[in-house]
Amino acid sequence: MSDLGLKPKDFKTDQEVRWCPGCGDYAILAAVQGFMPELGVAREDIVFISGIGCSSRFPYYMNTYGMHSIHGRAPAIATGLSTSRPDLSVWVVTGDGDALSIGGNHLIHALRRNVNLKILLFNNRIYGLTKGQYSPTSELGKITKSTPMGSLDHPFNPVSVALGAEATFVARTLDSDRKHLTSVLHAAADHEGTALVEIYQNCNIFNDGAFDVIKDSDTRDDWMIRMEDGQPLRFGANGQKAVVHGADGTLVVEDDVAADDPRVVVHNAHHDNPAYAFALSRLQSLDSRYAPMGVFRSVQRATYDSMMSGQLETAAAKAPGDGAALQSLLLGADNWTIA
Amino acid sequence: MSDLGLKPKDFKTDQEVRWCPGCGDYAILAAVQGFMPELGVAREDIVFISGIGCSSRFPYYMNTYGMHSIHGRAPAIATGLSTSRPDLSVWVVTGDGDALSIGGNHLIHALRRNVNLKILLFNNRIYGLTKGQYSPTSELGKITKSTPMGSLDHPFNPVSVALGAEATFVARTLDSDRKHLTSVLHAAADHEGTALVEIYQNCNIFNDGAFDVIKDSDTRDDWMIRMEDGQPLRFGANGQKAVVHGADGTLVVEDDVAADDPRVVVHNAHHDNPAYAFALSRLQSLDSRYAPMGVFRSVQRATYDSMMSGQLETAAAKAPGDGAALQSLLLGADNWTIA
Amino acid sequence: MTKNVQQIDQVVIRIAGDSGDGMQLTGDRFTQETALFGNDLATFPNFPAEIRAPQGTLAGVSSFQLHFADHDILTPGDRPDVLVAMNPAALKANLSDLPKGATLIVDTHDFTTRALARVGWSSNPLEDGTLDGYQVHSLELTKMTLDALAGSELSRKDAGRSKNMFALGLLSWMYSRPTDGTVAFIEKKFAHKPDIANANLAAFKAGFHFGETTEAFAVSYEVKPATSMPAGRYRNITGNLALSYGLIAAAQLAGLPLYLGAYPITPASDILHELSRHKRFGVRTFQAEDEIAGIGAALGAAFGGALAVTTSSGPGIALKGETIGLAVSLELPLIVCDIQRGGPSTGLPTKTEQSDLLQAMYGRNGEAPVPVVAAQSPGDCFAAAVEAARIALTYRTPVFLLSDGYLANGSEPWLVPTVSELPDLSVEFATEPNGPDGTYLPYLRDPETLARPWAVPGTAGLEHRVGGIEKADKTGNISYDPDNHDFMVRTRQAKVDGIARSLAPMEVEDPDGDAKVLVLGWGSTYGPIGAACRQVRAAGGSVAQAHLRHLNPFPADLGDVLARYARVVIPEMNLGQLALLIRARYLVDAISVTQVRGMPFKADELAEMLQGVITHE
Amino acid sequence: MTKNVQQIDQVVIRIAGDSGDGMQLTGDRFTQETALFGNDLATFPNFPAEIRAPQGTLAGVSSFQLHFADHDILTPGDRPDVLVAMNPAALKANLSDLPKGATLIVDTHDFTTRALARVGWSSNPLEDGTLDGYQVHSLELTKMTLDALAGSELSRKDAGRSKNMFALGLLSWMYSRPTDGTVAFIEKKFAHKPDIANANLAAFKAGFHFGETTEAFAVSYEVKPATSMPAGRYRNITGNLALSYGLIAAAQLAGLPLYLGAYPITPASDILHELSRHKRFGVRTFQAEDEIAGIGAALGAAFGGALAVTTSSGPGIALKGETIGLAVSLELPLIVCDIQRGGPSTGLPTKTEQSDLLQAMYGRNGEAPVPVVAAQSPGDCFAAAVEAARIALTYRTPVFLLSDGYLANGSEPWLVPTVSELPDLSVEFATEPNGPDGTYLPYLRDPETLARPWAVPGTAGLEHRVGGIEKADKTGNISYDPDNHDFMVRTRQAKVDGIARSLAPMEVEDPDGDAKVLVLGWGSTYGPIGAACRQVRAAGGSVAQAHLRHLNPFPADLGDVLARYARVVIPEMNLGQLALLIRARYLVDAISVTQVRGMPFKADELAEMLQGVITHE
Ligand SMILES: Cc1ncc(C[n+]2csc(CCOP(=O)(O)OP(=O)(O)O)c2C)c(N)n1
Ligand SMILES: Cc1ncc(C[n+]2csc(CCOP(=O)(O)OP(=O)(O)O)c2C)c(N)n1
Ligand code: SF4
Ligand code: SF4
Ligand SMILES: [Mg+2]
Ligand SMILES: [Mg+2]
Repeated sequence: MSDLGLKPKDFKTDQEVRWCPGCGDYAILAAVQGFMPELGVAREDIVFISGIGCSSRFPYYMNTYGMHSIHGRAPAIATGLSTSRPDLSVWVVTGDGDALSIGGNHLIHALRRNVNLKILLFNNRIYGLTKGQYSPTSELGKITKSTPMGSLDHPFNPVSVALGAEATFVARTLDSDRKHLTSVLHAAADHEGTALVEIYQNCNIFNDGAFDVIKDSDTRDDWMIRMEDGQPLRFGANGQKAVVHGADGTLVVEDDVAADDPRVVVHNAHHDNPAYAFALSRLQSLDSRYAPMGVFRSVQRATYDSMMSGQLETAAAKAPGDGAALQSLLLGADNWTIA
Repeated sequence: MSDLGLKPKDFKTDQEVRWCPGCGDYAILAAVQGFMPELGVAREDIVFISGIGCSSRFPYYMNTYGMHSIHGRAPAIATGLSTSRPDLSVWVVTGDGDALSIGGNHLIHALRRNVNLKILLFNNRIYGLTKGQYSPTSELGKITKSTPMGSLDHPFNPVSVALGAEATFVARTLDSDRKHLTSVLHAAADHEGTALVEIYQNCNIFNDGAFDVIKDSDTRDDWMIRMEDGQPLRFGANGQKAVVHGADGTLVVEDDVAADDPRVVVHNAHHDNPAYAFALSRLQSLDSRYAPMGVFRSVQRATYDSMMSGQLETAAAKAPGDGAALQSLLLGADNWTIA
Repeated sequence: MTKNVQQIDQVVIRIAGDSGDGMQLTGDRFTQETALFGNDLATFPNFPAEIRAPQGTLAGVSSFQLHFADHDILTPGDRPDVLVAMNPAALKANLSDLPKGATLIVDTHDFTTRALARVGWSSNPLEDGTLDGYQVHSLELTKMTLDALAGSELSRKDAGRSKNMFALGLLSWMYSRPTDGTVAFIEKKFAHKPDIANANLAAFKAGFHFGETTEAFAVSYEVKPATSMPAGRYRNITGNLALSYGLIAAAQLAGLPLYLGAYPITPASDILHELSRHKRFGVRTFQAEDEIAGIGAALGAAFGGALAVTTSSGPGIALKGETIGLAVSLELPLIVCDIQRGGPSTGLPTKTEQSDLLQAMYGRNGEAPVPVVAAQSPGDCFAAAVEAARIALTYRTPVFLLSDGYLANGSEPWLVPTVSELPDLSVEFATEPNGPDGTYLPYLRDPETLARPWAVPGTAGLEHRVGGIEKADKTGNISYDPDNHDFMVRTRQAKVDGIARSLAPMEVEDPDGDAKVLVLGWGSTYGPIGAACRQVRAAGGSVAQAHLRHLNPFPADLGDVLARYARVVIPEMNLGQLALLIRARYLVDAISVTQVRGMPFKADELAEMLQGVITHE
Repeated sequence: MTKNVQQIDQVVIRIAGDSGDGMQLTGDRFTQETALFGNDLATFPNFPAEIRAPQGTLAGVSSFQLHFADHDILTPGDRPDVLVAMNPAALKANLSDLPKGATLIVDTHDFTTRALARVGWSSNPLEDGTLDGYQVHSLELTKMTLDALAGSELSRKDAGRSKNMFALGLLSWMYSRPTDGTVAFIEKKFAHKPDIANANLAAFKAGFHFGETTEAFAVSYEVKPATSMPAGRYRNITGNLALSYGLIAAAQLAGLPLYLGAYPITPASDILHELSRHKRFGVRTFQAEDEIAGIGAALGAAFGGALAVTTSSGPGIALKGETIGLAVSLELPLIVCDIQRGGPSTGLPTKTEQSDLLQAMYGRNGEAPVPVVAAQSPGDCFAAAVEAARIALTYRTPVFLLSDGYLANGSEPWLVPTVSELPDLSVEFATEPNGPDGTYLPYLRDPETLARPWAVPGTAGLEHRVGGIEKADKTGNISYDPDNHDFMVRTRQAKVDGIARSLAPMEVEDPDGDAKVLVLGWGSTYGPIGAACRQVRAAGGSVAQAHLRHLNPFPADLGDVLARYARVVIPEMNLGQLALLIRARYLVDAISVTQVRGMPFKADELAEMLQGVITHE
């Protein structure tokens, strides 16, 4: 990572930011702009691609290359860009509706392919831009404009979805915790391959307070589990709670866990087997009661981009595709002359 | 389950079956036709809906109601049918391309919603109907018409995908094992909600022998893990292999496991937490070396269909939607008369 | 102080402010008061795609225009007689639409140097002569609101939010509106927040009293109820509401459950919202994961015997093309509502346009004819929905129902139909075998309509399979036979063409009987075209007007109608899509008059254009 | 035994059998022999959608037709002179296409009562007079093949599989074809399975010798090489191969990497297969999860500076509509190849049709004009692809490239172009700011082409954002301004319309110079129309032919051309899609002649129809 002398303000554009006052997107924007100089990549080599939604307006505010595309398709578009231009740093910004409703398929395929994308999923558990219908991450029974008697859809846990889809990097963070957000952005940027970062984001207009349990200082410590590599998964005001290996092999949360209890899980995001990260993801109930935050999984696997480039290089090394090669390709093996 | 006096042949149609000679689809068709009488549902109350692919020709051969729809959309279409007609028994037939490539999003959403569908996913790890391109379940590096230097896409494990998508019922079986297939169909039919049944199916034209490791009598016992509820997960010619709880809490396979080893996992598909089933699904490598077969997960959750009907009933019970109600709806609260 | 009450026959009012200022709500309330008072009216809400675009910016301005009269009117009006501007941005964004002499009510509160600069004004337009020629009322609306709420517990910021109610009160006084409805509305809406309810009520009343007492307003106005309209019971209704009600009614008329599969999108979402509130009518609404799943689920429900509907706008409709093709092939009833908005691509989500006609006609692979029906005014969305259902059910076909953003959100008084007088749409499902040896032939057609039978699962003995591969005539079995394919392609086309036989003859409005020029329109241009024709006639000219409910197939006599006129003019909010179809079909050298501004035509401009054409003939 | 060799100028041969019988392979080989021999030729492969449809059924019949001549020809022929039928189903399915007097070679092996009954024959047509009037050769092809392989290790079943090679050997003898190529081909193809290679070779040679020695065939034929064609080096090529090569060449001519995002679908998949084999040319192929991702990835690559392509057929194209609209709005180069097949819906996957023209024109929301280019023969797919790339790159726009199943799989001799003589397609990326104060204006247009600059990521100083919401002129910032929207909609249309200025004048073939009737066509009807015109002219009539490479925009002089003729006839394999566009645009009462049979027109039938029109004039 080289220092290019860039400042956060270099990443601001002249466009008026058009989110509602108080929207969590502002904080995320500030954090990303703050982080960008540390990325050590020139502005012109960075591209932000988004879908449609409040969150997807993000690229307009980043003084890099950018595309505000169509609903749900950003991972596919970014896949084309990243695989054809592996020299770029390609970021996807998406919402819970954009990524998990209409765009669910592109997301899971990008993850399994391990395309070199950093995907920031702004999860406000609501459709913001279309004025407040429930989303695939909304809690069951949610009353919204389209569900006056409560929603019937059991929500996705985005981390579980990603892990089920062969993701190599999955993390979760929070709009309001600048420091944590920045550290997760770091980890994602360092990862080669698809990094999915779920960012809990408050929509103060249509779903205000969705993450208050883990934001309010009087409940936060009871429910938020900060995962740090090599550290025991302890939390609670006095670290009295912990994630432990249960008797039947699953992970469970226990209260008043003794300091030396050997059952306490020491976090390791680098397990080859995603079963561990998946088990962590299931500690969470639908209302964020237990919310593990940080990097669930970070493992190495060849990126799609590099493998694709590799095949091209191998082929060209054998026989370069120059003009003469083109001519003989066109002629083929079997040809004849008419005079 | 009532006996309606139906026979397997009652489920045959007059249409010529147009699969290639030797295709695994024939065996599945025979098994399903054989099972249908046991379903105890009248033919007219059964509907098979498929997408596009060799496998998706299935409905033409079932003498029930049926729809051969378009590529990838069967789960969505079936969702509309099942939620509007909860009286029907709705089955989806799909392929690995149909369900996991173009149709991946509809599949995972049907699963999370727990629509009352029985989804039979014929996994031959190839696109049959379009003459042999690799599919999302093809092993990495597969050489096909579209990947002469080998495919670059890390495949999905369909069971893991489903578990990451909040599935309530997930099972796996094999075209050639009629008994096992039938028992899994039973279990799926008994499940209220979405049941995903992955059926390994041989495409003898474009991907012959894909499942030979677990079909050939000399390797089968070494790799296939039969899961039965309440039974220890033991396998191998002499039952010497077993799935055990590893030291770090994950599930692993060990050889020469003592008969009384307490670490041997006793299968329980009814764990509320899908982490257990997920861990089982990860025992499998890309080439079916370890292939757990049977029901991974089967838990109860209210179906989308019943909840939707419930809301309608509640609403109608409060105030029925008759002609008078319609008239007053149209008039609204604020109206005036022009004479 | 008693004041003059002046009688006027109509007025156009526009209120404009920040998207967070509640302009749409204020407009709705004023409309509701006006409707209940018995005026004829038409509205035009206009707002940005952002939820709360930044305060004080041009991009953030939201406005609502209301035209009301003592006689029947057709449009929300070309230019406001009165503009209420809540801040500099609102003034700047709307000033150019204002004719000289118009009344301007401005809240001066935000006219700071900074706020002015933000919209590009270096001096204060209230003082620098910019507003010469207007009747300007510079008022401290915000301050007066705060004063009125001095005793309340609310923060200054929250209290200031009620300024829209102050403005509404003032307008209510100015136009002698009844206020009970608004009072009741506020009480109900904020029942759970009495603080806010009280603040709004206080502001509303303060505004009203301010009008009564201030010397700034010497006169108030009265617009008598409109009595010339057909007798009956009326209510005010928006297009999306009327369309929703039309679908619920159609299902009841057909004796079928209604099933909506939809994915939210502006400006169609409100239909999903509305239908989800009427479960007691047996209405199932399914918010799908995307548009394809939305129509897919609807098609599945149609297979099961429901009146199936999917709703969307342009980008979502583009995604549904493949499934619409399947519905054409399966020949199942399905209503596809396209509430059109500005395109291409994401385009202008909250603005109106008519640019999806050709997409509706041709937006899928192969020869896949789909009937197309369009609504012409907000209230007419009801009848258009019932007609779409009639065609879908009678002919077993997907049907496009076209509306647009202007109809969707605009409102007008609507003569409420009597349910018992609505058409019978009842459907007969197949119950018996129709083929040799007790077989069922799913593609054996009704000789009259060419519709195929509809046998729903659960019907014993009629088990059958359908699919998107070409089907043999009658049996529906897969067939690759060349002649059969040619036959089936032509038969599907003939079925749709044959719908023309069920249509009433065209209605042409040609009161003078000697018009040489015909204006042909479709969809939401009905109002502006009608108003323009009235202007032309009022000025002594002759012009005929015809408006198409059916875009596919065209009414059987359309060719004859066109042939009767020397000139045909087709105004459209696109680049000439109906014109293309008319020219191709009838080889008539129709003049295509187009505007693609995300806004309805102005009647004035249309009238001027028509005058030109008439003079030329 | 020396035999007679008879000179003929052309012949049409069809071989037919089960889909598992290797008919396509046999046809390909015979074609290749014929091409290398130097005949002009045209082929028509025809097969079911199933991979190996059940043996012996009508549904399972696969056939391959080859027309070759000593002069230039245009079609695979209306009716075969020779039919090789490998089983009863093949005979039954093809018999009606055979003119009396034709030669029939039948493998009698499967003519069992059961097999005959399976296709609805109660007696044996070889014996019951059904084939009276044909020159029938009833041969034991299968048995002779087995005999020839008596010594091999292969099972009877596997040995029998070589019967297609026996037939190929016999045909090779009958038409004096060179056989070295086939021998080499077999050796290469089965290099890893020497058993199979040997069996095939033995069968092939046995077939050839059988011809030489049997008395059943008294004469063999010779069709001299075609020498009347333009001088140069030729090869045989299918449409999909030519199209793939065209794309590779275009990328090299443009100096850009080629990027294909595609999802497999018949009959387009072979382009994906072919392009995936040419990575050394910098070609990236991405098999996406669906069609939307395919075009999405291509668009992403276009943003990054690649020559981007997506390929599909009708149903897949329907899914791409929304993204094509985005490409229109972003104004990025993108080639969308639609290899049309029978519709609607899944339709007839392996049959040809021209029914996606209107989908290409209008299959997306809003006013979203896209240029449309069509190929007219298999070899012409190369030039069409290069032209599509030229338009896409010059005008920064998505372009539709239309081909169809007939072109895709059919083949013809192709005059191989010299790479150095191909057009220069080089592109200049933006590298410098183009606005005031060193700013970059992504929508500042080239005054001539109206194209916007293409600044690719990695270019310092030109960072910018694009998106699908309406953009302000020049800056590309989000704009909801009504006038700007109208301007941008018209500008995008003007850009596409302006392409007409870059097109060569129409070429009209009117050798007599006095034709009153013009046949206008597009796409793969070129061959049949041309052959029909030749027939008309040969019979003394006059007719003019013009064929459109560009469907949008039309060439600037098309209107003038049309005006020169009393009658315009438009034959299409759809229900009249070009006719609609022509009628709408030029108000010409063109006669639309349509067939939707999943097959090319027969030249005979077209000629007869044209005669009728000419007589009528
Ligand atoms: C094809 C298409 N379908 C639907 C829409 C309407 N739409 C825009 S944003 C959105 C959902 C936004 O939710 P989310 O992705 O969670 O973003 P947020 O606004 O909450 O940040 C929808 C349904 C659209 N623009 N395009
Ligand atoms: C929209 C669309 N895209 C692509 C196709 C082409 N297509 C037909 S089946 C298929 C894949 C089949 O693979 P799978 O689902 O695994 O079924 P299988 O044939 O192997 O049983 C594809 C790509 C299509 N028919 N429609
Ligand atoms: S609607 Fe919600 S998510 Fe959208 S900008 Fe406003 S606060 Fe943010
Ligand atoms: S191609 Fe494969 S999957 Fe398809 S019918 Fe043949 S053997 Fe079965
Ligand atoms: Mg959201
Ligand atoms: Mg498959």
